[in-house]
Amino acid sequence: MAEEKPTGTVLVVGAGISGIKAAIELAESGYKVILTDESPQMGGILAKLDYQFPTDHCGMCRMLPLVGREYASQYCMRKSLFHENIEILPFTGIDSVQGNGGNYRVDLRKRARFIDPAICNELGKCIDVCPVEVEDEFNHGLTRRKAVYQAVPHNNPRMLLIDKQACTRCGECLKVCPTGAINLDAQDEVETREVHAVILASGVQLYNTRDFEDARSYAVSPDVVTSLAFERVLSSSGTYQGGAIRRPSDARPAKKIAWIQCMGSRNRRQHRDYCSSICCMFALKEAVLAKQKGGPEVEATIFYMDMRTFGKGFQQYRDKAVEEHGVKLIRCRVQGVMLKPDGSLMMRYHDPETNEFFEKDFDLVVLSTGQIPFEAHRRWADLLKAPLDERGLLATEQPGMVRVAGKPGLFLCGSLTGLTDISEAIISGIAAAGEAAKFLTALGVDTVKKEDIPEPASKARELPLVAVALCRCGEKTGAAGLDYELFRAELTRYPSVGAVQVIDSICKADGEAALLDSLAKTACNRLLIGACQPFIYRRKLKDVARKAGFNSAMVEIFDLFGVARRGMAEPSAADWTLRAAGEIKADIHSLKYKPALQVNTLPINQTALVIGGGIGGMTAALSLADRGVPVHLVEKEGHLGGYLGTRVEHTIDGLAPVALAADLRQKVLAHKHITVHLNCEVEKSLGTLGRFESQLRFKNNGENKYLHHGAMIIATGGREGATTEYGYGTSEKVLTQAELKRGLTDGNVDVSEVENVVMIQCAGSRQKEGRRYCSRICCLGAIGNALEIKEKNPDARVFILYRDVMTYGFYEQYYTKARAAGIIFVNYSPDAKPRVEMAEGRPVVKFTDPVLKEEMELPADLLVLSTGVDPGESNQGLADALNLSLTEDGFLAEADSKWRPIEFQKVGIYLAGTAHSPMPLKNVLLQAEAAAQKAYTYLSGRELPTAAVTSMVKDALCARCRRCVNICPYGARSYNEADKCIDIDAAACQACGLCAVECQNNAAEVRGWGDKQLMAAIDAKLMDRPLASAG
Amino acid sequence: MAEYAKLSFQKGGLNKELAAFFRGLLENGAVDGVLVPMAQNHKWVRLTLVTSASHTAGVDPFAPVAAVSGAKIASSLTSRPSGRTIAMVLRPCEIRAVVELAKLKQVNLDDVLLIGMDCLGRYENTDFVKFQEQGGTSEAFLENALAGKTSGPDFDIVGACKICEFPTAANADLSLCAIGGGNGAVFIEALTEKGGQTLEKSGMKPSEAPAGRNEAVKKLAAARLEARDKKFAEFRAEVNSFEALADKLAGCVNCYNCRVACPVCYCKECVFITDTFRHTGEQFMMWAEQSGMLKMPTDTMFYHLTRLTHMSLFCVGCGQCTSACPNGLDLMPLFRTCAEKTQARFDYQAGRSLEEEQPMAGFATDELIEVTGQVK
Amino acid sequence: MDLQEVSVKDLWQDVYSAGNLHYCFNCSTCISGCPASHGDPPLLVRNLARKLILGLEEELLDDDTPWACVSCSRCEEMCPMNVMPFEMILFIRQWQCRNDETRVPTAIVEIYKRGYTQAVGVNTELRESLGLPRLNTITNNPEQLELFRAMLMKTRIVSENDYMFGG
Amino acid sequence: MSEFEPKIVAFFCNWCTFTAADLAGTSRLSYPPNLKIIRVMCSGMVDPKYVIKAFLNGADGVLIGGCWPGDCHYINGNLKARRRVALLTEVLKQYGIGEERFWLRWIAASEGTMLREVAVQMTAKLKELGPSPLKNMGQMAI
Repeated sequence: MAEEKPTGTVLVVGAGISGIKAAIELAESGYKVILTDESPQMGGILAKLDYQFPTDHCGMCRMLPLVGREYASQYCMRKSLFHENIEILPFTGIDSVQGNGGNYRVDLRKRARFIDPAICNELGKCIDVCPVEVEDEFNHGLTRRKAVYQAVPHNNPRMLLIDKQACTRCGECLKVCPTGAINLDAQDEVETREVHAVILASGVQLYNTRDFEDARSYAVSPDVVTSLAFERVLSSSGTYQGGAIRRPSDARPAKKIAWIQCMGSRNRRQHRDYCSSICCMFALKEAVLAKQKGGPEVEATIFYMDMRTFGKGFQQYRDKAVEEHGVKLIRCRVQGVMLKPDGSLMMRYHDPETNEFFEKDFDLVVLSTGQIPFEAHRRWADLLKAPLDERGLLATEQPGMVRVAGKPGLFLCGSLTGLTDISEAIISGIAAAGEAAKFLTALGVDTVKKEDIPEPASKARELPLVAVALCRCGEKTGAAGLDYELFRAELTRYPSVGAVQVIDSICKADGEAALLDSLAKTACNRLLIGACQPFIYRRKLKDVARKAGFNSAMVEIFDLFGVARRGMAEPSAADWTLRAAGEIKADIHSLKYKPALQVNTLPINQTALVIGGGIGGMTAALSLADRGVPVHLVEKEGHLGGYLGTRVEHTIDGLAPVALAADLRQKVLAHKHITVHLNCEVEKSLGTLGRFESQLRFKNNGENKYLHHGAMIIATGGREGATTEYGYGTSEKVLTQAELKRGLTDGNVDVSEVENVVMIQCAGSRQKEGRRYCSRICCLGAIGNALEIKEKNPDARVFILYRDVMTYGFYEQYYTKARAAGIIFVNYSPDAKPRVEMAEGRPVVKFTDPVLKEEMELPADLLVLSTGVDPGESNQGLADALNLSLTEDGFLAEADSKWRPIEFQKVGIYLAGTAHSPMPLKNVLLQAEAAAQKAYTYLSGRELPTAAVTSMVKDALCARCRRCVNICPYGARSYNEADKCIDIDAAACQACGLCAVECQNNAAEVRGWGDKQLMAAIDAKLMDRPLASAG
Repeated sequence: MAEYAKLSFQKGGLNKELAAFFRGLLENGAVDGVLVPMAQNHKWVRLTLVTSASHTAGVDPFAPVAAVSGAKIASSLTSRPSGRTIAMVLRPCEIRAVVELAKLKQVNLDDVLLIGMDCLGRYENTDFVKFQEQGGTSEAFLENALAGKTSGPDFDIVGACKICEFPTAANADLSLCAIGGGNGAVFIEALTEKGGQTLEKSGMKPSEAPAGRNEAVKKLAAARLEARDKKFAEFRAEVNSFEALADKLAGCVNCYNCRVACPVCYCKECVFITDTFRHTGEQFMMWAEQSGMLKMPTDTMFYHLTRLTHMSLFCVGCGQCTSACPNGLDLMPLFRTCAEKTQARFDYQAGRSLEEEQPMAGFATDELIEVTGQVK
Repeated sequence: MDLQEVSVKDLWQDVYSAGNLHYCFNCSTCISGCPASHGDPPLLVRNLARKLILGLEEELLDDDTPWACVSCSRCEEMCPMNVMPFEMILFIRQWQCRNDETRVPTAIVEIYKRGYTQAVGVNTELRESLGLPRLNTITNNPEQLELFRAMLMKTRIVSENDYMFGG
Repeated sequence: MSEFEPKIVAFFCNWCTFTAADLAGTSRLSYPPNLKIIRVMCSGMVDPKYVIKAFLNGADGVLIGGCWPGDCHYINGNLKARRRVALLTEVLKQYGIGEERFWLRWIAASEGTMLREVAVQMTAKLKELGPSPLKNMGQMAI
């Protein structure tokens, strides 16, 4: 008998966006996860953002798993995350990490909260009496809080705790605490845990106005806030009360608001010569929100140096902010803010449009603050004895990747890989989880085995007889004030209630035993359990019920205390009890009409199809094949390698695409699990997760091949941008950056004698006609070529005419290096573009110097145009073949740009690389790894159950009108042309019920949310007098 | 492109000429079958599927009766299509119902030649029998109706037709035009490419448009519209509250016949007869005890309000619901007044066009802001 | 203006020797807070740096604005690229004098006459109101003024152009 | 008879509005107990039949709470709910159940205060309007 292999366990440090996503991915792949977070409640920066770019809305619950959804919490993430395989430890630090990959011993320091959340009834009487008031750091000091407080104001459960520094031990709270949950002498607990791998997702410190001296000339009043503090000014759980945005100092409505970009970033003097990448976009978002929430007369002005809108849809968002919302952008970095006697904030700036100075008063100034990464990296480097690279960041195996160099089993993601926006935090989280999963597979550890208790018969057809079990919580009794006897008396009078049991501490062992034997005695066939925090004990209580012979579908759990407490300020015990009894009537009625539910396993074909044989496609294919998944790799051309892999020797950030592609090609062709199909395209693809069928067509001989597979990754890349502007095509002295790069590499562009080289950025890009988006890589490409020219010919004069230099993140150092090498950057505005005329066979470039406002011209020996990246020409064909859609820019439209960036609405199809949008090779590799991990979750050979609660079709009633097919947001319903009926993809269906309402005669119904149940609940809610005729 | 062909006839010879026209369609293979109103015995005219050319003698399309809505027949003929081409002679309201059913995938128009007609109204089925017994003929009815007189001694055309503002057929391939043709002549109008080819193939000589047709149609439609608005105003003044509606529906016995007759109620089985509405004794007692008494059967207003919500967007105002009610409840004004409001809310008109998306099929992010009245 | 003719390559190297002036990405921080930028013509430090980088020697040679700098060094304190703009101003002044003997900055005549560069006396009442001692400025010590003038006369620029300094 | 206490059947979406209700509960924001809360997975799961049934069974008002457009866990469930509410409002308006008795409101998970606002406003509005017209018809579920 194979000796018992341990269950793979991963420690994820930091429960911000990236940490949560990494934890969910690993949990969904069947591994155990310990998710810790320094702060008392999880969420990181996410908890402070009510509105996220680009939809200006919330959406974090779309991070939750779709296919394995019933193993995770199915409610808003502000009520915390729950997943069977994830153990969440908030307020827990890492004291030490011993050992190495495969067996780490980690000392976790569970910081003392001085209030035991298990006992605390969260009514907050202690808060009322606490005399100590301090600044609330969640709202960045905009609001104040007591020494006993809730870390995140809108989270639930509240998880109250005491701030030891602020607490004066006056003991007032002890007097009023009804449950004795407070212990002022509690100590931190240190616990050692064994894990196989560690993912660092702790995030980095943000620039603030207290600890950094260069902020002193700006932070002159409380009305100068950081961008994160401004998010709290916008939030209703911060200081926003509706109608107007109020100044923190005197609560006067703020009508004129200014943003100052690059606060703390792009500053050689302070040794922070990097860009924090996300501040431009969240400044635009905040400006738009300020105008929406502050009223029409709000003026929003952003002072910037380069508006870095490099990502997918970023440029459109900027255009919309400027054109539709009237946000003003001024290219000037102000030297400081002056506080005037009346409290308004004066700023003097130079407006390049009019070339004049202005002194303007603002009501509120927001400092767009960036990242300060070094301290976090150094702390981890010391703790883990891991090497730092020359930039002072944790060295990773390949630049920007997620594997910590020299430390197998140690990964990092989120802003530790460089401050990232939400979508990249999610992608790096998935990629880190993927690498960790690969590491665990190689280690040979096992996934979680479920102790399955057989599911008894559902007895759904029997006359309904409901048993009700009420937990009398040992600790919380006094607080909730429920009069259990009155409760029992009220419930027993309802018809079809078989038995009412009051059981002490149902969550504890003896409570469980008491429940078991009380159920054995009743003839009831349905069970309703009243407990606290049902979402935590749900699975466990259902297992107990199963042991007592109740089918888990026939068991429901309601939040006994939450229901009673809702909305009643100081109710008497009787009020609460009758109120709770009234609420429970609906649950009893609804349970009576609940049908039997059926869980079966997902039919998963354990093969993957990867479309696109470029570096991204090959990386994804290898990542899956290395874990034993058979992969079919389809490539349109006659060779593997893709655009970069066959043309570009080296990139500015140190990657060597041609060499990398050669290595990948060699591994792919030799891999026993990978079948390569060259000159081949996907003609048509039908089916859903686990059951795809694709028709492959070979271009050279027109043959077709049919393939069955379980998941699909699209990595079809893009094309070099085309242009006809600036005289391209009329002289061989006018090249594109790609042509120049090739010419420099293979030598047939000789720069040794050139005198003047002029480069023009955004040729055909970021314009209403032509490419509306920024292709993100051309500034890097131009600077790379310019530096190479200077290297080969130091006397050459190189000018780069640009609109915004998009060297975001740590790429800023290349922009600085280029300037230092003598390359002269000239800014131009889109409505005064440079003009090119031919004179004596040389292109003469005419432009206006933005600083001196003088017309200048320069004859160029070489004019190089940065034409960006066009979407792949096969994108439209592919979208039609797979029933996907394209964005207005012609790239593939992902399911959710922030929370599901590499997935589609239809589950089972994943996306990587330039098919998503133009991106540097580093990001292509990251997305390829993440896409492989998403596919591997279902192709790992594990048996995956379908959800119990899904939609179903009563075929006899179905008129085949297909209204339910069109309305499904997940494409989980399709009309089966052959059998003339509606097919449901049990994996993709999320039981949202839209189809059931669209179908007028209940042919489409969600099992567990049927009309009968809901109508019974409505009846129960409206009955004035109790059901029984007595009284 | 509306081409016309003139079909003149001696007195009493209208149906003979029409029979010849339909026989021509079958003989020249334009269609494999013709669904057309035909006299079945001396009293009744019923929609009949004629497949042999020699059986068209009894056709009587202009008979002022529609025993069952033609749209329901079209649905059963084409929801699982035979693959054969069928010409269907239908009244304007039936064609508008067919347009809605096509969008609901209940009718497949691929192999259908739609033949519309001018409709001057229809009698209730029982009244039509009296009309026949008193020797009434379609020709006579047409003549009188065109002169504005549609009533018989103790009966008149159905309420729905009195207020129907769509006397002529749109969305059809061909149309039998009686208005403006003068006595002794009916015109066949080709409205589509397919219609034009069928006309050519049938050897009919093209003729100029009937002289006074447009004004006559406009005048008739305007008169009907005025009658409609008067009827709507009357009905709305009378039925504007729950009590009034309950009073109006007091005679309803939940026989659901109005749903069976309604062409756009396409569900195979209405939800009100599924187990969702098969209540237990305990539930009846519960409701009764709430206010001390309970009319049985229950869910009457529930049924009508739900039917209004489900189908008022597709209601074409054909009046079959009123005709079908055994207790004489005049449901047509209830459904048409409601349909006017709900269709107007989405700027939609039932039967107007095959391409127009039905309101519940789509949605947009920034629409209907007034529903919640909240701006972020 | 055709850069090909006008621009002197690497002009900045023989003017500025406090590191690499090219680091400047003309972000306008220096000019937005510069007190001398209020003057007419305004001193635009950023523009001077730009002229140096573009090698516009002619324009720079007879540009008087560097002399308007009040040496408050705010630009230097706040310049994110640390190109020491105040040092640059001084380098430009020295370069101008080196390359153009006729260059006598009008400011020197003023200084010779007045004996001071910044008028601090204007704050006398303010100082008294705050109980601060009177400043012993040069205007109260005529003999010091003479010594100062004699010292200036020894400098080449003043001695060679003594006609401008009242003999 | 004691002062008229309107009965409001409130269909709350499990993700946003139900969380706001819990938040209101835990932060002890007292709001009128007239709300009879029924949890549904999405505002798009509220069938017009439920609203009609609620009114026919004596509800004085019906409130549907959903996520703001763009927040919906199911991408666009709330947008479809808005169309259905627009349709049903048109139907019921003609028989005396107007927009004041049948509300659709967007309430995000962190907007506990907004939830109380809506509950207080609706209760006040219905007290002003008086009992549902069904009451004086003396029968239910007709």
